[in-house]
Amino acid sequence: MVALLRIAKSVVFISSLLFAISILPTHSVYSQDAGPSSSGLGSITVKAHDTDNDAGGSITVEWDDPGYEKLAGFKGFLILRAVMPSGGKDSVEVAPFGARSYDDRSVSDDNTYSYSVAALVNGEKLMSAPSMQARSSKQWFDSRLTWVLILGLIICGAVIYFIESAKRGTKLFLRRIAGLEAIDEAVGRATEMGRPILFVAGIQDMDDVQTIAGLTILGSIARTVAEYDTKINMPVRASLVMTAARETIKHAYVTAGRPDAYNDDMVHYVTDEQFGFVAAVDGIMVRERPAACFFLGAFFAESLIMAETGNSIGAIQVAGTAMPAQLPFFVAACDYTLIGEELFAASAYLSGEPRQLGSLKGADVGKAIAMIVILVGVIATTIASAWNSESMLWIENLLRQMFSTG
Amino acid sequence: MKKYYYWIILAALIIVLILLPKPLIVSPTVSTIITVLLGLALAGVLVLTLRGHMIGRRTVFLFIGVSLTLPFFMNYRMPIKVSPEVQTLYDAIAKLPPGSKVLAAFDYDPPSAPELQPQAEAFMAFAFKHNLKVIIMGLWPQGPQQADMAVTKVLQEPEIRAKNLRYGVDYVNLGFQSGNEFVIQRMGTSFSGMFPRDIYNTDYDKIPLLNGVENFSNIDFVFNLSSGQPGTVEWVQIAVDRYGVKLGAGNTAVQAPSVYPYLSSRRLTGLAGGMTGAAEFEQATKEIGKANTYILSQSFSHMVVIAFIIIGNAALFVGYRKSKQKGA
Amino acid sequence: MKREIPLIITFVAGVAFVLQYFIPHYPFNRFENIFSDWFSIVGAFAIWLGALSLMKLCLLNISKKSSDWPISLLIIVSFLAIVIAGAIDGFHGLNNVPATSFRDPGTNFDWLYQKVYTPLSSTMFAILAFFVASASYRAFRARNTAATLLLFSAFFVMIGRVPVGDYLSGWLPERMQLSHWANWLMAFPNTAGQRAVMIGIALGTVSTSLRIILGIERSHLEG
Amino acid sequence: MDSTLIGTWLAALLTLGIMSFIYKDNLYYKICEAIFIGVSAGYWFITYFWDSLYRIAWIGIVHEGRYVLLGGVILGAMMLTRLFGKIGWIARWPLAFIVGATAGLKMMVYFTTNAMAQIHDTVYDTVTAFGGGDLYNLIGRLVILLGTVTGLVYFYFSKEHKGLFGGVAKVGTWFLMITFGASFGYTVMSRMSLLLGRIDFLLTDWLKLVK
Repeated sequence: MVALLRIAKSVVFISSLLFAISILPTHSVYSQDAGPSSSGLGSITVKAHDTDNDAGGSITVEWDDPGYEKLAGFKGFLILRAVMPSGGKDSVEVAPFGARSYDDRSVSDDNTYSYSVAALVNGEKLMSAPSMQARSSKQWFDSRLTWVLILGLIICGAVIYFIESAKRGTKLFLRRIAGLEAIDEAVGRATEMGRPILFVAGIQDMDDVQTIAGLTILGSIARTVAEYDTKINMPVRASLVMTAARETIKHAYVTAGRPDAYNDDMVHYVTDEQFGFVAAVDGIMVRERPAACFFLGAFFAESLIMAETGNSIGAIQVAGTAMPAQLPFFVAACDYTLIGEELFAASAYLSGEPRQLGSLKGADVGKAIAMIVILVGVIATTIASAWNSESMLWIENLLRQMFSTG
Repeated sequence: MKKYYYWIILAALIIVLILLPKPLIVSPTVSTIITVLLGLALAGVLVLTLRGHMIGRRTVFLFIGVSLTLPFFMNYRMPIKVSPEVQTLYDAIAKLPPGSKVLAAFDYDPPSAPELQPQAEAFMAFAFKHNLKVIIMGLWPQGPQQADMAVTKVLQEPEIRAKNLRYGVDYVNLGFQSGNEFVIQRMGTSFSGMFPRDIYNTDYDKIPLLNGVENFSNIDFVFNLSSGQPGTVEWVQIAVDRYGVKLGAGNTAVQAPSVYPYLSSRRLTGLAGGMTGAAEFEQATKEIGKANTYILSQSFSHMVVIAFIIIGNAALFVGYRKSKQKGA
Repeated sequence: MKREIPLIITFVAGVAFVLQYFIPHYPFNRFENIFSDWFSIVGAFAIWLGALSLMKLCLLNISKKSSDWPISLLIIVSFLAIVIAGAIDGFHGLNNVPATSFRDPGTNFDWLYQKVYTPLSSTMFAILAFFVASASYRAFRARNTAATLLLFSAFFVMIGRVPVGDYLSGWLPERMQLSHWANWLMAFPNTAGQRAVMIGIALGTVSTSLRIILGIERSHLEG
Repeated sequence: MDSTLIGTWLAALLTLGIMSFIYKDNLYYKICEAIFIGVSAGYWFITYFWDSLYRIAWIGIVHEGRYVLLGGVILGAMMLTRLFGKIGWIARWPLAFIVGATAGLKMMVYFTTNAMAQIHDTVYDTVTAFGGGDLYNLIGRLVILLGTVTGLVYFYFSKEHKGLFGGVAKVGTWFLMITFGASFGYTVMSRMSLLLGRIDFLLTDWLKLVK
């Protein structure tokens, strides 16, 4: 793990290096005034340059309109391209009304091009002079994402810092989350009653972080289950989740020293169909009458069908999801609900591993930044607009620039 | 023996229903009487609850079933006021000049059809009547089939039939493509890369309507009907945020609240949410369809749910008073 | 080695997919597309595991003659019915010019889908209406401050979003009407709560993802 | 009897079967459930086969020469090693790849679109409201500001919810409750319409009682 962390650090270093390289100029803009054209309106000025922040194969053409668009009989601007040094002109596209720029995505990075724009008026082509030559290229960094990178590095850095310091033995304080004690309590009750536990890790596949969070909680629960020798039943909706869940439970049984008690059929695939899965889970609930139901992962409309059926059989229910739309149902129908981020935090809490807890502390830094930015942003703007304060205006603009993502 | 009673009653009920005269519509007077009876039954439940008899789930279920079914037989229409978010959606669509290319993304499946299908039909009818060119696609496998149903239904309207719309020229169905939000992502560079062929296996290049449609920059408006993920959230996050398209959406009522933040930050142009949104959208586009029929049943069932909430709280309140009296 | 290789794969894949977000240069710009293709191909292989697990449990029930073995048989029969229909329709479609899909209207597969799959799926979804009603009856009680707030905001939105709300409050000025209050609740306090949850989820995802990439969270990879 | 009529009857009987579950679990429901599980599992099985294995992998590799897709096929084949006890551990590799890629991908997407964009909108919205002067909007935006910040305080794990901090966190939970209530209230409506769709099918298409 130390090695991995070392690699992580070098990744951070390399990415900052990449960032530094990327803000160096990577392309030039050529432009040239065109000669006078036949209409009385003056000439169209055309600029062509490599399209920013892309994977190459695209040149951006920009032009201004001296007033052609207002003429009756104006049909549009025709964009013409010539391959340099000697190639003939071919027309690329008629730009839509009102457009003043066009991304030509049909170019090759190996050629140099020159563009001209013609106003189509009453069947006449009023040509501009050709632009200076341009060549498309690939960029190594999307400069629009500079602030994303910086903020991302700060937060990831905070997470890694706290993981490291927790590993070195620094004591970190974290408040309790209601509902986590309930998990052990629920497993205990199922053992007493001699009834099984039902676990549903959401209905998404492994390409959802919530499913993974659900599975890590499953790991902790399964350890208790293995120690108490309770039965666990886990229907799944996706085959990949089935494979991963089997690994998780098997590991828990091995850790608890009872590998012989593990059985692959504890986790079983039902169907990929959302409501077919629900029909089956409901059937399992009313027939097997589990004493405890866990719903931890990504849920959609089925959340309430399951939670209400569980409620009708009198099971203790613990739910957790990061789907904002489903939280109300779990809050209404379950005994304990892990709300949003608590689902992600729960697995770290349950593991009790200092490194895991450290990562939560890192995320808290992110929340602190969010709160400060929101408050400072609003206060700065208010002052800026009330007293025309230059420095506050500067803060406002900076924040706006930082947090705009597109 | 008692076990079979229910089945016999159910079978008898079905036979009676089959033999009933059709269509079965009751007069406004009878409708009023039925409504009053339903109200009385609820009052009865209230009295029972106040006396300390909590009613079971099944009674609640029965009331819901009855309150949803009865309005189907009533001949009555509710007046509807168009909300601002539906109005902005309508305005955005109505402002499009004839010939504009609209991408209609159908990201839902049959269970959500009651809410979204009326919107789909109203949208299609409006688009066809105003000569908008519609490009249909789906991120959900069943989406394009739902679109097909809506198109087939709308094409039978006399005004639209008279237009002699042609597939491939006035509308096209690109079908379903798997890959969730990645599909939107990839469409940002190339539609044809993601949809090399339409739903009838015709090559992208051979479809006249798609001539010159390379990516989002050739699309004037995107209308997304969504009931979950992938859906409106992904369209906002990728198509709007990264490619700057203009997006309007029709959502199920469940999905709508999570989309509201985007509406208030103006990344989403207009939203029709749930059955009310559908009825309002029908009203705005003047394409009155099923949603306006459903809304009466909907209102009835709402009243029943609200009545049950009031009953539940009355019981709680009485319980407090009793426990206080005991304490004193 | 059995334990380290998966962790290294996770780490490399994770870092590569973080980097690709910032790098438009080839081949990073292709990563997302490749991942989506690979993921659906792996899914297509994995579903064999799932289907076999389902069949195994059903066959086990039948061979043990457990009480509901005919139900298990019914699962196998309906599974095979639609698989065979889809396979035949699909291969048949390949020979047509131009090729048709197994799910085109008119195929047997489509008939099963329309007449069996759809009504079952829609109805299962629809019985949620009953559960919503019984959940509200039980859960919306003004037991404490939090529950009272939940109750009130639900009440306003419910009544404000149906035409009846307009009847009840139609005599008030527009800004005071129930539908207006419902819209206000949805647009402001609702947005606020959603945002707090969303920002929290985002940061939770970041820290969980980092734990996964760094190999701290790995229970799904150890068996 | 034509196939449409049989289909409608079949659909109606299956609909009633599933609905019978709300009364209680019974044989009729069990039969419908079994058909549902079998048909839907088969549906996805065959859909994966044609859409992923055939349309993406086979056409992609054999007809279009996109050999990069072979990587997916290899990972998929590794999944299947699960079936052969001894070398089953190889199946962890594709799992490790998918989990790692998901973590990297989702981390950035959530960070930008959920965290950064929402922070930006909160600041920006409040700012425009101050400029606007509309009291209704202004109060609303201030509510958003208050709710977002107090809500975040609730999710803050590093400090015990006591004293002033605890009070602020409490206000945060109130906002969460109002949000949940509003979502719930909004949802009740949607759920009713789903059932409406089924009742409409039974009354209109099957019994033909209403038009």
